[in-house]
Amino acid sequence: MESIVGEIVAKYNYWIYVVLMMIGFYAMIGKRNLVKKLLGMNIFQTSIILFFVSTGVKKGGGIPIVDKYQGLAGTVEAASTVNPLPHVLMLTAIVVGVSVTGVALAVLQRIYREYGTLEEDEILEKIQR
Amino acid sequence: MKHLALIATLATGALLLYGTKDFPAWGDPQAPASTYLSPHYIEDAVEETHVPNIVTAVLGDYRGYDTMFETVVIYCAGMAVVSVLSRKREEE
Amino acid sequence: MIWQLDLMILTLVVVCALVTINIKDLLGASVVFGIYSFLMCLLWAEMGAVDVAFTEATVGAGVSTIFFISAILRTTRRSKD
Amino acid sequence: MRDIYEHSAGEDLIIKTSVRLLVPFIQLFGLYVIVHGHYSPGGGFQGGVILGAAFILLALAYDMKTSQEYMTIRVNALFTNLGAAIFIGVGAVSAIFGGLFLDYAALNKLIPLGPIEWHSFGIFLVEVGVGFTVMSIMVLLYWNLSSSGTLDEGL
Repeated sequence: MESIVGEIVAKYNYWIYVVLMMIGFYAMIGKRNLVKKLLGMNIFQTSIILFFVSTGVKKGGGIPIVDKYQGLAGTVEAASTVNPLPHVLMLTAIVVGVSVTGVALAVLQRIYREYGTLEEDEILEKIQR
Repeated sequence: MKHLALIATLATGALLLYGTKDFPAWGDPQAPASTYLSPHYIEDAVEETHVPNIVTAVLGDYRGYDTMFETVVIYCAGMAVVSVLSRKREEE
Repeated sequence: MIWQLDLMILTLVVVCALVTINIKDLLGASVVFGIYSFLMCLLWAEMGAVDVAFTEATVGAGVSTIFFISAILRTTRRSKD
Repeated sequence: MRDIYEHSAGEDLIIKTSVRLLVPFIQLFGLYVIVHGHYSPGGGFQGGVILGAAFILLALAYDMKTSQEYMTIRVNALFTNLGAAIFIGVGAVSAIFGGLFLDYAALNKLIPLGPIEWHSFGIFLVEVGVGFTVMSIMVLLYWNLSSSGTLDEGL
């Protein structure tokens, strides 16, 4: 019993990230509207970024901006600062994500100019004809 | 189609939930992600670059290639939007 | 890292994600997605990732929502599901 | 299209005046975020996006013509290329002066400040380049998406 409670407290946020990822994944393949697919892709991406950032968390750790004189003296302890490496990688991922969103919205506008709709099945009907 | 999507989503979710069994506990300072490279960054970045914000130091100096190609990706996104969407006013 | 705050924001995030993909109006979906991004920004600030939180507040909740709204106003608000 | 547009947006005195007062402060804050990225959260991406958001706010409150008076399409293209050229140029110059690509300590042979100070200053130069590129690309994306490619009349 004790171990089960400990397991739940230690892992519950990983389970919520999996739920978020499932929501995004379902919207990407189950919804017919293209803007809904794009929103699902953004939700998927945010859940992955959330997972990466949460791997760097340390209990009782401070933000990764250290005191300059303390850093020059070399007395910063690694256990009291959260891991900065996932933050750097995910900073890049967020900015790349917004440019991907911009390109996708441009393609959506082009599709709307060509076919007059954003629903996947109506576009498929118009292509068949 | 919707049922197929639901089944695929649930299968993937179940697989990932099974995978969380092997993760370290949340907030563990001894997790593998926090013990390999990042202590070097936290302890030595200020001495080597004189930048107190470690994230900026790693972003601009240790991983400069990453940031450079990320800038190139944004540049290419701008060019792609212009070339996909651009048109003259009279075409309508 | 306060686990009560963390659990509360995570619940709100899941609710916002469900509303985003289930609402029929696309403009409303974009606005709820802006709320989702801002809650995500709070979550990251609470985890100690201040740079990522700042980026998400400017990029995700600000500019990305404006892109969605401008593209939707140029095409259509209608959605079948 | 034209008359709906003229009645719906840009004619409100309160919005116009407050945006006109707000835009310089937003730009100042964006520059502060870029320059102060060494000591506080911030840096090139965030400051560039805030600088771009100032122009987007101008285009939302007035119209696209007004924002293109402050930043023309030609200036926008210039800033895009200038930012990428600053970033790659800093790397290439430090490679020419004997170091590796993007190894800022080699720039000490050009201006002797000390190799560690050059690391700090090189990060600053790179952030300025990233800020320029991100600002102009965000404005360009908004112009293209909100006018669906014609760049002459916005939302």
